[in-house]
Amino acid sequence: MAEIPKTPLLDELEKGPWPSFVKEIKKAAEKNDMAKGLLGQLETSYREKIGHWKHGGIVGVMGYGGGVIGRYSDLADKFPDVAHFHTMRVNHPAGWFYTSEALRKLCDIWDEHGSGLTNMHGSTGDIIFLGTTTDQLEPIFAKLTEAGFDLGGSGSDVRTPSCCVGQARCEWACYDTMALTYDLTMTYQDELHRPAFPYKYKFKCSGCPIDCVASIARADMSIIGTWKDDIQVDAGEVKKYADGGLNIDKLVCANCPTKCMDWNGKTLAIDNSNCVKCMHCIRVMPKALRPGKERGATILLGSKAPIVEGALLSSVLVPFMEMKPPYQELKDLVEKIWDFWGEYGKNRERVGELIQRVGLGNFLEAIGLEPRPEMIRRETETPHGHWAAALPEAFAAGDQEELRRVEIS
Amino acid sequence: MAEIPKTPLLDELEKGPWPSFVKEIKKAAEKNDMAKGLLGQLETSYREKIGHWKHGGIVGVMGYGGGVIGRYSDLADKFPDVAHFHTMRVNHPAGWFYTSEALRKLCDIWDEHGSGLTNMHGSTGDIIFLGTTTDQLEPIFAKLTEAGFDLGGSGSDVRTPSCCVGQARCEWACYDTMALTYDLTMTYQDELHRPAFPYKYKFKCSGCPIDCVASIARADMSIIGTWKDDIQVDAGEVKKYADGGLNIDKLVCANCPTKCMDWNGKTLAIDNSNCVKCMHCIRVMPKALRPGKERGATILLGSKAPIVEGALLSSVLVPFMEMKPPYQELKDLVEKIWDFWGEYGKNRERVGELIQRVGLGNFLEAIGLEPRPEMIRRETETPHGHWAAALPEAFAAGDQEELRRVEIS
Amino acid sequence: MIKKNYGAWKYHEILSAGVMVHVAESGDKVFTVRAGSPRLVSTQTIRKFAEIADKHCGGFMRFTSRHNAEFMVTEESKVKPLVAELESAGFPVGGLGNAITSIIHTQGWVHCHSAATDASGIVKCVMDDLFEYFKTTELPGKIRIALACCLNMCGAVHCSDIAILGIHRRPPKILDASLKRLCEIPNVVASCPTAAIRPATKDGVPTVEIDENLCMFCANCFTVCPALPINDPLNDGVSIWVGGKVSNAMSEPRFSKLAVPFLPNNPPRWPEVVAAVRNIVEVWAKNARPFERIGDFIERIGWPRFFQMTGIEFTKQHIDDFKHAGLTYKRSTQLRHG
Amino acid sequence: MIKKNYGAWKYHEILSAGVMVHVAESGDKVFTVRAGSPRLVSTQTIRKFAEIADKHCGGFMRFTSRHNAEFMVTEESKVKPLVAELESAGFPVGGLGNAITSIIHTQGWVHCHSAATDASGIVKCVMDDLFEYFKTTELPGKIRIALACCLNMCGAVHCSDIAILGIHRRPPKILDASLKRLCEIPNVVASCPTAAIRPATKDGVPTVEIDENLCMFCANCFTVCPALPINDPLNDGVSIWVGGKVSNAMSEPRFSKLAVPFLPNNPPRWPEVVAAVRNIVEVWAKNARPFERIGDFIERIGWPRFFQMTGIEFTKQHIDDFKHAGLTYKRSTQLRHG
Ligand code: SRM
Ligand code: SRM
Ligand code: SRM
Ligand code: SRM
Ligand code: SF4
Ligand code: SF4
Ligand code: SF4
Ligand code: SF4
Ligand code: SF4
Ligand code: SF4
Ligand code: SF4
Ligand code: SF4
Repeated sequence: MAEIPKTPLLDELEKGPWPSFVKEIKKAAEKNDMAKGLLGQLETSYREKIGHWKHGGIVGVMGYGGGVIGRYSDLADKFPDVAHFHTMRVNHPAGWFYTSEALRKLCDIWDEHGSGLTNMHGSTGDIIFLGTTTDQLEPIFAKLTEAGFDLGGSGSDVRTPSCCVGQARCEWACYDTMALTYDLTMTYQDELHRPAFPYKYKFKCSGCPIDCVASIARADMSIIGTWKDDIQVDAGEVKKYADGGLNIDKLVCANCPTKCMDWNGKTLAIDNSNCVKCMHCIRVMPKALRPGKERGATILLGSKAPIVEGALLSSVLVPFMEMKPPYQELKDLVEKIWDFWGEYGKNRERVGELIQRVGLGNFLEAIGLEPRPEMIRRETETPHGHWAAALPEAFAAGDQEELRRVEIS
Repeated sequence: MAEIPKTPLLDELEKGPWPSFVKEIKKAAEKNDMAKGLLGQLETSYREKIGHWKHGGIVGVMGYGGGVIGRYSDLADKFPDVAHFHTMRVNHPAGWFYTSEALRKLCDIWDEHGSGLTNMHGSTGDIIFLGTTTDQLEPIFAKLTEAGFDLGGSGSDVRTPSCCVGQARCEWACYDTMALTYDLTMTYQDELHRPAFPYKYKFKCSGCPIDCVASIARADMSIIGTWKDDIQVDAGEVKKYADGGLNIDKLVCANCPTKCMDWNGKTLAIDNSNCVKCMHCIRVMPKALRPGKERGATILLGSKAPIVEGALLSSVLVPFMEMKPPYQELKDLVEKIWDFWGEYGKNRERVGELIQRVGLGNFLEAIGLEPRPEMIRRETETPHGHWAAALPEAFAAGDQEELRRVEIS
Repeated sequence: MIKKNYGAWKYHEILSAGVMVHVAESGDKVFTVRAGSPRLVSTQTIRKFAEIADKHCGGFMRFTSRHNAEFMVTEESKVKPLVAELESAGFPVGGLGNAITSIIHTQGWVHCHSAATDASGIVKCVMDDLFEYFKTTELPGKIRIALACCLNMCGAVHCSDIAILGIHRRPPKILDASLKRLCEIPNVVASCPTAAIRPATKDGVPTVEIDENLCMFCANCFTVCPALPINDPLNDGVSIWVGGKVSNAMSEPRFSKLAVPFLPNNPPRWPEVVAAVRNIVEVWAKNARPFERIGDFIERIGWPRFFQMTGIEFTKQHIDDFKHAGLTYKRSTQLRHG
Repeated sequence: MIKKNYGAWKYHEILSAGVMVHVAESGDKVFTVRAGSPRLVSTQTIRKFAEIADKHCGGFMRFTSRHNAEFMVTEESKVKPLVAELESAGFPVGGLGNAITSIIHTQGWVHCHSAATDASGIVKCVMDDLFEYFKTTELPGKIRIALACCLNMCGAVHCSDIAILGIHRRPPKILDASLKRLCEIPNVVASCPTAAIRPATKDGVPTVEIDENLCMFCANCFTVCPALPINDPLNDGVSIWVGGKVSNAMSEPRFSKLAVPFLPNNPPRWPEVVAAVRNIVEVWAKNARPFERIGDFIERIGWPRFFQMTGIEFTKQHIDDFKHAGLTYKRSTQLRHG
């Protein structure tokens, strides 16, 4: 085995209280040459202030179109151990819950066939196996399958759905995020493994409007729990908060976005018809207030990073949908969207960009949804776009011709 | 003289409590044939639900490029009296103040040479002489000049500047709007009468942020009074309002857009450093509160109607400028803007559209103003536009070439 | 009096519908009486104004930025006779304070070739109907109505509490025979904001063609070229926009938004337009909090509720499809349910 | 325990830095201990986590959506030994409640070909520096920091309280010789959001040319074509964005806005970036009201004041020039003066 290279710059990153990724690479390097190679190449990057990875070629496992990111060094002669350094994306268990057994199994596989380095987890949520060679892909895949794991997505397919901890440990979860995430992952196996879309498609499930999985910012489809009826109030606990010194007027009511709460020093009145389920009052007084009982989710569409047409947040498609297995209403909607996107989406056009290009009105028509004012944030409108919109669909042409009198001399 | 035509439809508009324009046309028709023709043609429009005016040709008075709108009927055979029916735009006195003498003088001229119908006033603010023939234009113009009146703008020129009543009768006016309007009208006589711009250019002057002349919505340059120092407070009068039953907490403080006011039941505290001069508190308690003493105006640019690039509100160019004769700073700014617009503006491109096309940053550079955060409303930003903006002006190319290591195999 | 106290006014008070007083630092007072005017006035009427000014106001008067007539007197005792004279001459006194004042408007069929509807006629009908609100000072706040007879929007209606806007709904007709003679084809092509117009040749004559799917009926091409008439008795009509404002008081200036995509031209009394405006005014008058303009009110209750309360149907037409449209999609879960 | 009370949790309380308890309807309690992780972890470390889970938590653990490790116990007495063991193994306990938690980040020079900066390195330096805030629960509210090493933004940083974003500042280099072989020219041309790329022929070989004035250095062309390398040691670096958020609590989700247009890549400790982040955190920590995220705080005081308080210079780079830019111009007189 080669020696661990000298890394004076990286060594600086072993200092300080936050856990050090350099220490982690060094740990792996104690037993793995690829990790040594990575240390050497990364030190070079630190010295030269530039990355040394080349564009990936297409690598993968049989029958799957996604799940592996090919990666090659441009300093292969200096660091032959990382000449090939592909990552594998492994679909994580919903909510990122593990048994120690499962963790050890993953380690065994990866110690045998890869660099011994991982990300727990990648930004999309996968377990990232960081660095291996092409010949190891199939053996790894076989052992993962055996251990009950599967690959995640990459390329133009469904990406590994992810969710917040939800009902497993959160009192605010308005539906079972982990169950839905598992169901979507299973239902859309084909779409996950065989890239056939115009571009990637991400699902993220949050149990309530707090959105602990940042679904509204980074999922093509954001499924965010909410409720329809009244906030559940425990008046006794409200009083305890007040007695405990909480300034309910200033910290709760005045911060309510619709000013629909009123505290008269004794009772808390909520005009639930104007509550927009922002969760603020509930998070300030979790013992006293809870989401209502008629629960479901808001379905939003289209968030993404800035390339090409600008960063997007997801926008409201269905203000409220029940979230009960088998989630048929949701799946019907998903499939209608995919049909339309598959037919009209341009190469590398995310669904959010498509909607902007064809217009939300036309998109709704195509997928068979009624337009609703909840879909629109009118503060940002300028009174121009509507000239076209102000046109009722179709008019019988013809008869007006006669009436027309404008003659140009 | 012809008979007054039968107008059964228009007659319906003589009913009801609001003063009737039909009665006005009939009054004029008692002594004027053009007004009779107008009645007849308008009745036809009411019957057929369509206008009967044709595009105007170019008509005007000697030496002037603007001020007259040519208008011809497409029913000239039926209504020969309005075959030609041009309007003249007459520059109004600042603040629309008249002596009875001036009014009678205008009537005399118009009764002699036109239809006897006017708009007091047009939307831009002009006195509109509604309906005359080409041969009457020069005599009217001569008599107007003699009476101390001048034509207003039309076409691609400066339009008649207008202003709110300002210091003449309003306690909130932060500068003398009437004086500025008069000064601008006089200074830019040439630009008003001889269209040489890419398109129209409107000035509107409001004495304070209440903006009673709707300057921010419909002027290429909006000059809106404001102040820099503290709101003047008469504590005694505040108390009187409170004693009189005004809920200061709810109606004043809670409506302050920056929540920078605090009423403890006795005194009103204002954090003036966070006051955005919205005028709300002042308009609720005009006896107690007044704008500060260090007064001037905010200069905003670019509002317009929707055609072509979308409706615009004016946007902040100079957050605060002193407004004292001879208004040199303002005029220097105006002229720099005109220079740039004249050179780079496309045909029929308003200055607000030009700024959007070239970008505010470049526009500022061109007219020599520093960028300031006051110019920007960041709530509406998406994090895309900045990729380009994030680029410092210029880099020495060259030296980096050597360091580049990315080689494609 | 005005000259003497120029720039030295101290405060004002609204005394009754159409009457206010300004008090100067010097203690001087000026009483203003505001009277409605049809804006389109004959010289007879102007002479009448002059006569009243002479009789009551030392020969002075002014007009407001919304085309009302204002008469000023310096003693309270002179207010009553002045009001009486104005009313009896047919000029109702009002429109001051928290009231509905005159409707800003444009030419319509009276003088413009572009008009998709009449201006003065609708204004007359709506003001007749809302007259009670001209005569009050008790509304939650001010309310500004404006009308423009085509998208050129000479009334600058785009920031009004309620905007009445004439619209076309068919592409222009192309008068192939006269087009080349009357218009510069490159200018015509360039005038179209949606690039719907292309040069073409028909029967050997140069003309243009219009892609009907792209045309948004803005009439900008007609403005530059008379051979593209767009007026159309069947399909022209009126749309209604709400929630705009100009003043910076409390909230920032904002654009009006589409409420009713289309109402027919139904002269002489436009009952559909009158009813639609009244409906919106009443929902606001009953439910708004003090100082809330229509837009502030809607901002607080949310657009979905506004549609619910007014019974106006939300349709595809309400969804913006201009190039900034994406910014108008609702990108949060802050929604009212049930 | 979690299975038993699944969907039947009643409330939670934050007990100390990194420790909270959830109480179920049944009265059962679960105590969660959150520990920081470098995300890039060796199998040794994962085995260590498994060992701790076995020893303290019946063999279970989880990771959070921000890559922290969470360990759950059902008795309060078990919390202290668990915390002690995690700390001694080098995994600091904290990041819960009103604290700074781990920085979401991406690959950087560790694994990506696109990176304009390193990811893990900057994150380590910033977290070392802000460590006191990981160990507290006393900040005005939550603060979320994220880093992405290029505009692809795999960290989805665009809605973060503070976003650290790697940027390029030069157009791609064109490797004419290999371009035709490696890339589909029409795809390359189509990939450019600003239409800066045109097909061209050099020395008889088909290639592309790039209009340097149009290029905004987004690297999208490089993503589709390896023959357009854009990485550049001199001109690559970091920009800083502030005020974004994701949650719907109080205010709606919003994008981060540009604060610092450029800071150099200065490995191994990136002192300029560390100082810039700390400065922003401190201005917020000292001046924000309870529950105000950075964006809420700035919204209240206004951007001009934010620039003043942080001493960050406002430059032309801060003015948006993308196609929606007009919507970002301030269109009211609501300004703070003096
Ligand atoms: C590994 C990971 C970053 C990480 O360190 O965690 C990653 C890494 C890459 N992303 Fe990503 N993305 C990762 C999550 C994301 C996310 C976040 C998310 O999914 O929540 C985003 C933003 C959300 C979104 O989808 O918009 C994201 C937006 C992109 C984009 C821009 C897509 C767009 O529409 O704007 C690209 C460019 C592309 O697709 O060509 C991209 C492309 C890439 C590529 C494949 C580089 C490329 O241009 O081909 C990167 C490979 C790096 C490598 O060598 O390993 N990656 N990428 C994340 C996946 C791990 C996982 O599966 O768990
Ligand atoms: C008379 C008047 C309406 C009225 O009844 O009051 C008017 C009438 C016309 N306007 Fe206007 N505009 C009038 C004030 C306005 C205003 C309001 C203002 O100035 O405060 C606007 C909106 C603000 C603005 O400038 O954007 C306005 C925006 C337009 C536009 C659209 C310009 C744009 O950039 O979007 C056009 C179209 C054009 O210029 O070709 C236009 C064009 C026209 C034309 C000349 C029609 C045309 O296409 O050639 C109209 C002639 C009507 C006629 O036959 O008399 N008019 N026009 C107003 C002028 C009277 C006066 O001088 O006092
Ligand atoms: C006379 C006039 C100025 C002029 O030079 O002609 C004027 C005069 C006054 N305005 Fe105004 N405004 C006048 C047009 C406007 C306009 C412009 C417009 O409507 O096109 C606006 C902006 C409207 C908008 O925001 O869309 C305007 C928005 C206000 C406001 C703000 C109302 C709000 O809630 O936003 C106030 C303050 C208030 O009333 O609370 C105000 C207050 C005032 C005061 C009290 C100012 C003062 O101290 O003298 C004046 C009498 C009040 C009244 O009418 O109730 N004035 N005022 C205009 C009368 C028009 C008319 O005949 O009705
Ligand atoms: C464990 C985790 C969910 C998971 O499935 O992994 C989680 C768990 C909880 N979140 Fe969260 N949030 C988690 C990521 C998020 C995210 C996503 C992110 O940061 O990328 C957000 C959105 C951030 C944003 O808006 O930009 C998030 C915004 C919140 C908020 C809203 C804070 C705000 O002022 O906007 C609350 C409520 C609060 O704390 O007041 C909250 C509250 C909670 C509660 C109290 C919910 C509960 O009753 O159990 C949980 C513990 C609180 C804590 O961390 O202080 N959680 N939380 C995530 C822990 C991440 C970490 O390791 O630090
Ligand atoms: S998103 Fe809501 S339900 Fe999910 S963990 Fe966060 S607070 Fe709980
Ligand atoms: S959830 Fe939000 S909107 Fe609803 S009452 Fe509570 S604070 Fe107000
Ligand atoms: S804009 Fe201001 S100064 Fe002018 S009249 Fe209106 S309130 Fe008075
Ligand atoms: S003027 Fe407006 S911002 Fe200033 S203190 Fe008064 S209400 Fe607040
Ligand atoms: S709005 Fe249109 S139709 Fe009406 S006057 Fe102006 S240009 Fe003519
Ligand atoms: S009406 Fe407007 S959109 Fe239609 S062709 Fe003419 S200019 Fe183009
Ligand atoms: S942000 Fe860019 S450089 Fe970083 S991992 Fe993603 S694609 Fe690679
Ligand atoms: S870096 Fe982006 S803007 Fe520049 S040429 Fe490539 S794709 Fe176009």
